[in-house]
Amino acid sequence: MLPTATMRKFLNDPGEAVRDSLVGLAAAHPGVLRYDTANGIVVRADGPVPGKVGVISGGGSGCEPLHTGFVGHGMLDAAAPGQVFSSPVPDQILAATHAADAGAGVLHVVKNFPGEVMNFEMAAELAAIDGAAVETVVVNDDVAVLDTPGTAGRRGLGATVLVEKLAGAAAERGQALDVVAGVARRVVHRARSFGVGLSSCTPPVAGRPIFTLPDGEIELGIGISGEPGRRRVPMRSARELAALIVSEVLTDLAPTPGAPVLAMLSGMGGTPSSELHLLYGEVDRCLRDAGVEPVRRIVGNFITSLEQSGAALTVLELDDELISLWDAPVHTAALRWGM
Amino acid sequence: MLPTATMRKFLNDPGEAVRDSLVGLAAAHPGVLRYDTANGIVVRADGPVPGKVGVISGGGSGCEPLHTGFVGHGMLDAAAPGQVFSSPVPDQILAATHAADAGAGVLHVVKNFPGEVMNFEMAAELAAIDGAAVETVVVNDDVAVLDTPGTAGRRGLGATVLVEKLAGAAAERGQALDVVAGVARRVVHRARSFGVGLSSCTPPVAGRPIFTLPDGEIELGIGISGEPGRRRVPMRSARELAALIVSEVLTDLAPTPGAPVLAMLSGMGGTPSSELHLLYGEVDRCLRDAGVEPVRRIVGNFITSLEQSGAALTVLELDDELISLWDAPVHTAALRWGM
Amino acid sequence: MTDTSTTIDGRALRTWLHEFGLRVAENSDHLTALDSEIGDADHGSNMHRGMAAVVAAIDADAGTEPGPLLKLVGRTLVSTVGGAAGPLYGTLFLRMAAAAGDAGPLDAAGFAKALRAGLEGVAARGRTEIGDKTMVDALAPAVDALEARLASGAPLDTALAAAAAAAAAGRDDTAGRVARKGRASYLGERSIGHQDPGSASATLLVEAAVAALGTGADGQA
Amino acid sequence: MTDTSTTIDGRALRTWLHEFGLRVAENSDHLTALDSEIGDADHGSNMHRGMAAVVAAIDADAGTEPGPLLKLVGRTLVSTVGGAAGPLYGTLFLRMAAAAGDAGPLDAAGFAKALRAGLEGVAARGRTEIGDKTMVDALAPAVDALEARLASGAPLDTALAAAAAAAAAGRDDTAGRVARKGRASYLGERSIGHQDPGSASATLLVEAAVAALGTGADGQA
Ligand SMILES: Nc1ncnc2c1ncn2[C@@H]1O[C@H](COP(=O)(O)OP(=O)(O)O)[C@@H](O)[C@H]1O
Ligand SMILES: Nc1ncnc2c1ncn2[C@@H]1O[C@H](COP(=O)(O)OP(=O)(O)O)[C@@H](O)[C@H]1O
Ligand SMILES: [Mg+2]
Ligand SMILES: [Mg+2]
Ligand SMILES: [Mg+2]
Ligand SMILES: [Mg+2]
Repeated sequence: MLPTATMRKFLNDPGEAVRDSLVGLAAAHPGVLRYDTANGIVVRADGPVPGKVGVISGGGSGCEPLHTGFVGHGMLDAAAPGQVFSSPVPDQILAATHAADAGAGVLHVVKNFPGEVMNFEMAAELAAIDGAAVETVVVNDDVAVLDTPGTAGRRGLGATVLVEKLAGAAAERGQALDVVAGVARRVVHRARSFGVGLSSCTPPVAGRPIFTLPDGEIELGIGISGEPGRRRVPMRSARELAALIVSEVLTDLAPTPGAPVLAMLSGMGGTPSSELHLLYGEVDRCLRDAGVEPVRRIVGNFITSLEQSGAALTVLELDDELISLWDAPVHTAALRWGM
Repeated sequence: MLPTATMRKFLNDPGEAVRDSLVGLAAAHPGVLRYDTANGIVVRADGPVPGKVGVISGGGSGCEPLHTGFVGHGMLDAAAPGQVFSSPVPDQILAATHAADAGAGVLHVVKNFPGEVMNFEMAAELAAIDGAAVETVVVNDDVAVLDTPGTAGRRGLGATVLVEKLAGAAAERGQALDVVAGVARRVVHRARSFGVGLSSCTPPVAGRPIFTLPDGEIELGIGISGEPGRRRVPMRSARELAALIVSEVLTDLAPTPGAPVLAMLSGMGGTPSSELHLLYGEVDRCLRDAGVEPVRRIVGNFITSLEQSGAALTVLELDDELISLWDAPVHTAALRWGM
Repeated sequence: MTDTSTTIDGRALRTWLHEFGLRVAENSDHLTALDSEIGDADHGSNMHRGMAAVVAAIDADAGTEPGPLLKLVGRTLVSTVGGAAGPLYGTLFLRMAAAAGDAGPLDAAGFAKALRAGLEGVAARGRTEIGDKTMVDALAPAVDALEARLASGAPLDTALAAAAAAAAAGRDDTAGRVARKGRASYLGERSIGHQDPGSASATLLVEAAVAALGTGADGQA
Repeated sequence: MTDTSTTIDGRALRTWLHEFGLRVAENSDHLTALDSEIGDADHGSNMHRGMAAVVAAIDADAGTEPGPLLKLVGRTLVSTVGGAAGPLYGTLFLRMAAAAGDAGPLDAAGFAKALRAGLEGVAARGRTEIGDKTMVDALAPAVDALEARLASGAPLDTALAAAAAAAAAGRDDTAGRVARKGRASYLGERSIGHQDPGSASATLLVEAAVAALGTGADGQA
């Protein structure tokens, strides 16, 4: 089946988009990761690393480089990619758990989406039967969603990338499972995110945009599936948007005055580097004006929604250990330094 | 002036888009580069490096990370960004030349666009008056354009990124100006590119897309300014597009059978990582089927047209020296490894 | 007096699942459209992929016992659907399988009991209550109606018809609610005015039961 | 007998440049639209930015000599326009400045000579010939016509009017040509049917001269 005429994407059969894309990912990064087609998972090329705690994650595809692009030295041991915007199934997560298990236990990094939580839960139940030691950390950093009892709670957004990097670095240093999980929980505790969508996106199988924005309007408080956000407002300047985003994030995070923070500005996939950097310039100023100092910064596409236009800010309050874990060497398809 | 209602971009005053974006770039990468606002150029944070040949480039903005995102250790010493899709002016190029000049001479990496060639030419004339030793290498790797006498010749596309990396590495190793220029010329000689556009893009000041594609049609043989390509054809599958692109590039390059090559697949800015990797998977197979082996691969946004959707392939025939220069450490905003 | 004349064996369940598969295929675009309004535009394709796999799996399987068959269905859904719907529909059938055990064909009451167990599994897995604007809002009233009609002596076909009507009413009610579970909950008040996609697919499941089981499941009523 | 009654001093040149600036501002969108067809949609904004800077620079400058004034114009264009148009229009004025030297106000023949020098500068900088579908296709016939009319004794206003008509005709002719220079050359045959944006702005430059210089440049003709 060819892409529909109105859908202009690099695509063969839309139903095989995820598989075809992972084949390409593996071809592009052979020293870093492998695509285990039988199990539908991506695993670290040199894994499992003897004695090391395994760190895995997974989620709906369409948010690349999350999670598959973060498999490699110093970050994830395996990733379970679902269909586009659909959680992976327990079989995949179980296979990823086994692929990452070198005997020291496995950390499951789970974004707080109903589908992901339930599929990881079922996989963890199955892994326990197999005798694997699994700890689960649920990431829920999205301040756009009300976090009240009886609801599904907040989505896991950009903090997921930070958890993967920082817990991954702790695991790479040979820390024990409870310590690695502790790092992950500290990050979840001290990170918040807020996203803005300037367009929707077109899942390959659906073949049309999830929603259409009227001229001059944008979505505030979006997630990572191209779905509408919390509210629709008129377009405004980058300066005004930055002020709004920073205020949403900091109000909820309530950082220690003068705290060093890591600021991650992730594009949603379709926003070019020039616009992201322009927005980052405004965000950086707003953060400093609010009395926090972005001592580590990262601007690019890290957690996305296909070709959606937009961006999300994640702010993490840092301490010395987190800074040192952040600076530790990493070599994945999408994040690389120190090696 | 606020962005027009129909233009949903992270933007303040469209006329200040380039400046605002560079402010953000500098804020995001303070250890790597500086934005010299007085001269409108981006310079390496720790430059000029005593005794080192300077390598500079420049061009219309809108193609980020080219060139400003490639300023840093092991690549460019300075970059002169023009207005969106307009060459920089000689004053900027001259300032970049002086900023990069540590007494060992300066290499000008110039993409073969009429505006860029003429502005660099005028700058080189002025630099010569100031006593600077300048060598110029013009990059013209675009096989979509006929290269006949009496015409403007081929555009400089993706090979520019490779020239900047490889000549930058040679300069970082302390090679002399003629050797560095020699590396650059060898790359130009052995690299070819071909691009495909699945949409146009909207320059901030123009406020509307440069062109609109009818449903189900795409542009073959595009450049890097969102302008129409060589011909318009019906949309086709990634597999068919890859075959076409690889054949265009290899027919012109005529690589030595069995040659090791570097394959760079650059998105045009609005195409997400998943699609690029999907296309890369097909490209990788086509290259191998054609008897060349992509021993180095790079997939991402390196030379773009704002938020255009599309991709361009660059193939460079490698030798041992080029491989070692490619693997040499680099630390820029957009390319980083080994440090 | 409850309906004991009907027996639901593996063949009847296969008919039900084929019917559900057909309805999901026919309504795939509609389910995805509903999910586009307040979700991520994949409920139709998720269910379609899952039910195609289920139909293939049960066609390839020769077993005649309800218990193992329902377990195969549940496992297949868990392994192919993904998203929220996979664990939820998977759990529904796995719990039905557990309730059916290996006691052979089910009578109407046994079928209702299995469905109740499935519903409880869904609510537990999803930590959902009725009124959260999920598939439970269609399933729970359907199981209630089925039990009530059977308890008052109605035959299975009448009881299932009432269950389907209750499911459809529950589904329609979701439009007026604020979502508290599932992705739609991220929209807060904006979810009001849109029908929950999972309640629509769950209604198809009950309607498929009317068509497949209602007139004497073993074909001999 | 050539027209020697007209003198073109700094004030007249300022009027010309103001006129050109106004026309560029008015036609900025049009120039950009032309550049959208076969280029990169920036010729209007490039020229607008440049001419705004030129007008500001000459307004701030008190000099009355044509040579230094034309040099200021050329330098300003080189430093602000960018793209292909910057070096080309910049070179045009820098070469005019060199031709004008510091000999004081120009007569009509001196003005034509300076324009010829400017045109040659453009062709050299752009490595362009007439027929390549560039601004030269408008400028070259304009200079030819200006020289021819002056040589046959016409006054400056008549000669400039003929030059403007020749520029416009040259501009219109570009639509039928395949571009060999400039970005439009990348389109090959696809460039046919579209007017060259640079030839359109160059025509504005000559038309501005008609309005500003044609009726006695120093205001005393
Ligand atoms: N916690 C939950 N409990 C019960 N049903 C739920 C829950 N979360 C989601 N659902 C149901 O799942 C449906 C969405 O399924 P689907 O679109 O396939 O998965 P996803 O939401 O992961 O994309 C919702 O319409 C809702 O009926
Ligand atoms: N080599 C050249 N010689 C003469 N004129 C040229 C040449 N290249 C381009 N031009 C002129 O410049 C115009 C385009 O200017 P502009 O759009 O401002 O710059 P760019 O092409 O760099 O975007 C073209 O329409 C053409 O008239
Ligand atoms: Mg989903
Ligand atoms: Mg331009
Ligand atoms: Mg969904
Ligand atoms: Mg142009």
